Amino acid sequence: MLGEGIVKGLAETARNFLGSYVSKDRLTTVQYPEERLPQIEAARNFPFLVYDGEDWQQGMRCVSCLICEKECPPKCISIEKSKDKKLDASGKPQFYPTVFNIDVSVCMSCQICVEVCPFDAIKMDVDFELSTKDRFGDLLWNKERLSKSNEYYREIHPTEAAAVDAQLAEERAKLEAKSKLAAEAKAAAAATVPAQPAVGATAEK
Amino acid sequence: MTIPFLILAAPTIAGIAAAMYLRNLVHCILALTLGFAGLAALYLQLDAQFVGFTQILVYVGAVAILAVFAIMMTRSAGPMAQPVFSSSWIKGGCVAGAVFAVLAWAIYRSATSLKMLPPQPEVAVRQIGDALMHRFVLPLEIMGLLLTAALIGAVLIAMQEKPEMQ
Amino acid sequence: MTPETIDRIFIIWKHWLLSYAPAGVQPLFSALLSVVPVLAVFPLLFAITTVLERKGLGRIQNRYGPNRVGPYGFFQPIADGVKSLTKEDVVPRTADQAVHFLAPLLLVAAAFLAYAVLPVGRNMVVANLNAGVLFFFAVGSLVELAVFMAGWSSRNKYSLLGAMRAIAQMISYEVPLVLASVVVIMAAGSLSTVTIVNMQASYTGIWPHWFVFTPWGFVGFVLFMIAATAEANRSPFDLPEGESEIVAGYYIEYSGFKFALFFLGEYLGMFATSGMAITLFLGGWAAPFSFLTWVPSYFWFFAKLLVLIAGFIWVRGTLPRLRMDQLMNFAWKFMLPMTLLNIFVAGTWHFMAAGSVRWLVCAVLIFAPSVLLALGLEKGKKKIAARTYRFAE
Amino acid sequence: MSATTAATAHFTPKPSTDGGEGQLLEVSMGPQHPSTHGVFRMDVALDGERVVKLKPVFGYLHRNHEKIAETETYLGSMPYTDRLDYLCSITNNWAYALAVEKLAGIQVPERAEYLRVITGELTRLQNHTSVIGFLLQDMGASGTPLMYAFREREKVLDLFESLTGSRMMCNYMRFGGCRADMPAGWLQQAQKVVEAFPRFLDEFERLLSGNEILMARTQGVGVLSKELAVDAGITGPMLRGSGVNYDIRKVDKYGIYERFSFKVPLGEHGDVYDRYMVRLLEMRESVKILQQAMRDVPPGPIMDAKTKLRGFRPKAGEAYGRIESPKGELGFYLISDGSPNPYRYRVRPPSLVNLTVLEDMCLGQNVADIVVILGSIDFILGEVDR
Repeated sequence: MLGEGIVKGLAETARNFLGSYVSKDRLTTVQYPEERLPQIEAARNFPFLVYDGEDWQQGMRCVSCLICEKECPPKCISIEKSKDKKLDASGKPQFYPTVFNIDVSVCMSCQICVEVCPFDAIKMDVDFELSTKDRFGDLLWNKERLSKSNEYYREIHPTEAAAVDAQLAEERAKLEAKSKLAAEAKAAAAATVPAQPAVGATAEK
Repeated sequence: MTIPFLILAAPTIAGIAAAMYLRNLVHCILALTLGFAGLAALYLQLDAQFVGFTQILVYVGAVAILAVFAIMMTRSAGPMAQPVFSSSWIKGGCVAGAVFAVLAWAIYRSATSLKMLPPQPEVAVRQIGDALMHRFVLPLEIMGLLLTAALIGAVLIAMQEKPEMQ
Repeated sequence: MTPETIDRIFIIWKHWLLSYAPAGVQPLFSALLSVVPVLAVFPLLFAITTVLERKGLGRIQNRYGPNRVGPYGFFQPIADGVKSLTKEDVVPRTADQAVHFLAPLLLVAAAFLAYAVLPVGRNMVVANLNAGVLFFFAVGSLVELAVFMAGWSSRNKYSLLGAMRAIAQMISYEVPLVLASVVVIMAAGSLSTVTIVNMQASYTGIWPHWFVFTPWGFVGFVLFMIAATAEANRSPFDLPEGESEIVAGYYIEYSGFKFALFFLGEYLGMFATSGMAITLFLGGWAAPFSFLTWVPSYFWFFAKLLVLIAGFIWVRGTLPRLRMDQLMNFAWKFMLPMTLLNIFVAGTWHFMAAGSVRWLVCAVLIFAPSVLLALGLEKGKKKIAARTYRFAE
Repeated sequence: MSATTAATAHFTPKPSTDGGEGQLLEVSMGPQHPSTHGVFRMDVALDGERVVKLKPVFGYLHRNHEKIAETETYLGSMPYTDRLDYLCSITNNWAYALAVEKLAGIQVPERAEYLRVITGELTRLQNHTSVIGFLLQDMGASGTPLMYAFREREKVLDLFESLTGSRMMCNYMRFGGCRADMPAGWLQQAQKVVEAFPRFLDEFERLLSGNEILMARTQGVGVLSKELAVDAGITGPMLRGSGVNYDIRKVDKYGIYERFSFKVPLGEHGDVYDRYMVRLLEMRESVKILQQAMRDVPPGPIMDAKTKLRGFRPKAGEAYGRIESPKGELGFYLISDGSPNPYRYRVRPPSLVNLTVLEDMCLGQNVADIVVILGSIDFILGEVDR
């Protein structure tokens, strides 16, 4: 019968019209600036550099190995490696980036820099409100702006951060054991064999 | 010759004149429509509501639209290349003058003969219907038959395209 | 104040204002006092309708709709108005400037003219014309001209296509529109809208004598509303605009305030045809039950109008658009025969004695052919049917 | 000339070239047109409203994808594949991962295979919902079906976000597995979405499948014959809508698809309605696959332990990996010369191949049918232009 399907469709829209007043399941809109969806843990939007401790310059994990710069598909990372070494959070002398810039407008949030980083120094942030009125200056983020504390990392990605912290702690413990062993060996061998450099131990992972 | 009549007659004449002299065909038709509308207003001024509204419905709503449609479908709507005055304008003028003379004579004659009649009461639609159904039923039927024949003819002309399409 | 006074309040005000005018200009002043409210009320209704439509469509689509300007977003039309007034008025260089300028004006003027014969309340009509219904359809045909002017003068192919579609559609649906209202004119024996409403404003018990409560009246009303939807270019007959096909149709090259005028004209046309449907079939300003007659008559008119508008919104939120040839088929192969048949049924009703037999005969007379016609449409050259599908393992 | 549309050019109707009586109106639909699904242009010649010539013009979105991939590492191309068909990034990832795995001979762990099937079929669900929504939008249904479709699609996208971190650019697969395991509670959430999905399909069918206007608009419109479909290399729901039983999930049985029981819906007439219905029915089958996969998903690792992420160098050779993406056969052809970058990288995009029959389907139809046919092809310009 002509019109049957039309009537059925009208009934369906009427049901949705009324349903949108009673059922939250139907009216899924979130009034964005006032309301927000709960933050999803796995969300990724833009990388940041993790630092341990209080001081971002002191605790920066990045050792300027340039792997992320090389692996970044759209090549949005630019790093300049330092000439000298500086003590990191665990008290080892390391290279550090004198310049670490990421271009927000080029980055495609693919997370490959995070995956390839051997030092767990770069992670993905969940903050998505990055828009700015300054087209050029504000979209190129420097080292200072990129740095965020490990506490912040634990806050936004608790599960992932716990795993990373555990792994780092394990590595550190291994390292300490190794250096203790080495120190003992050194003591035993009375400085005949030089101790293994610490950097190599971490990079082997 | 009252002032309202002049106010209504001026755009009517102007519209019809523009329909003749404008170069763009679509402009001509729009001007002609103005003329039709002015004519309808004149009918209304004479208290002939039914005729006035029918004038708008048929001439503005149908005839003008039909002409417009024909132009839209058949030719580019740009201005014509020929001059406005055709080469045989004298002949045309003669024909127009003759028609005008006949009409003027007829109107003059009827005007003198009708002058004596008392003013007619407003004609109700019901009366028109009655007249059509009783006194003028034969002409009405003949018109209906003619239009039906025209309709069938139009359908037949339109039908011929079909085998080509498939 | 008694209910009668409230019902007559606008007329009382008019007379009161009129008493201050000098005798010489009284007719002019009286006309002005009748016209100005129409020019004020219906654009206001347009503003309200745009919000209602967007919010209604939003709810149908499980969204909120506009809710940022003012309480519940009800000041949205003000924001829209400011926006359209401050926008640049772009006229294409190749456009026919004069015609391009005149088209929206003509459209709105024609739409407003139609309100002259709509009785919005008891004794509330701008002009009680003897041939009111005819006047309504006559000025309605002016809209086509405006649409053509807009489409042609823009010098854009989409707008030309849109204008061709619009004119073809309006001409085709004007025929069933007029024929559907003929049954009422037959029953009322008058072309005057006031007389038609007065005939419906009586009651048997609590039930009103609206024409929609007869077989021919009901079918006529449905057919009239379908044709009115097409006349107003509303979904599912919104081909002249055809957003997804010809972008915006005949007003593609209009911007700013002229675009707003088109919008206004379109909605005014919709209100006018709805108002005519109310006048012809739904008893105009008459109350739906005899015990509700104390409510002012104009309230009932606008209440009915809003109900019909809601129906338009509902249909728009549900149905996809027809195609041009299907639209034409529907007009000429279903609407036209049905309206003609309806006239025949109305005549039969007129000559049969009142009672259930008359009801039965007329219902059968109208129902059986409509099913046949619908089947003819469905089983035409291209059969339309639900299908079953096979599955491969 | 107005900037709003390109249609103002060549205003004067040209004389017909096909010897017919009428005059042709040349309309340039697009690149800015509401229904071209991106920047796509069609040079259409109309006789009245009938289409007599249609020339698709594309390339507006060309971004050198294949050449860029040759300068990237194998891993670096993975996020770029997301952007091919941006509605279904996961299946793009899958096809690319499959090609690389073939090239390097990598085994994928069991759990990762299940994850791939689950995410891949979820992708199919969300792609088909949005395609049907867009199709009806093009038909002029003023957004209602599209909004219902998007309401359901959001639920799938929420799942994607909590699994992969992004709603659309998932970048989820890696050579030898998947990037992230299911977080706690994800499987239950996904099961809930999948269980509720048939209810949405029912609602959708009540809303429009039986609608006379929809049937009139789609039945017998844009007919694609079986022979032409096969000759033109059409794949996916379009091919099955024309009645050819060809589904790479059944033909290749890639991944672990031979473990699931599901059927392949086939059309008969090859018109728009068949393509629409085939997609609806395919979603129901996808729900079946998802239910089986979610029931059986085993514990275990999600990445092949032997595959390195960094410094990935497959041995010299070539490989072609293909899957049944929601749009059709999506294939990646790779040649390796042993270096970290592919020597040659080529995409076989279903959108482009399916688009090639556009003119054949549109000729003789109405101008309003063009957008409906276009909508029923289901193409994404990101994949067509690459």
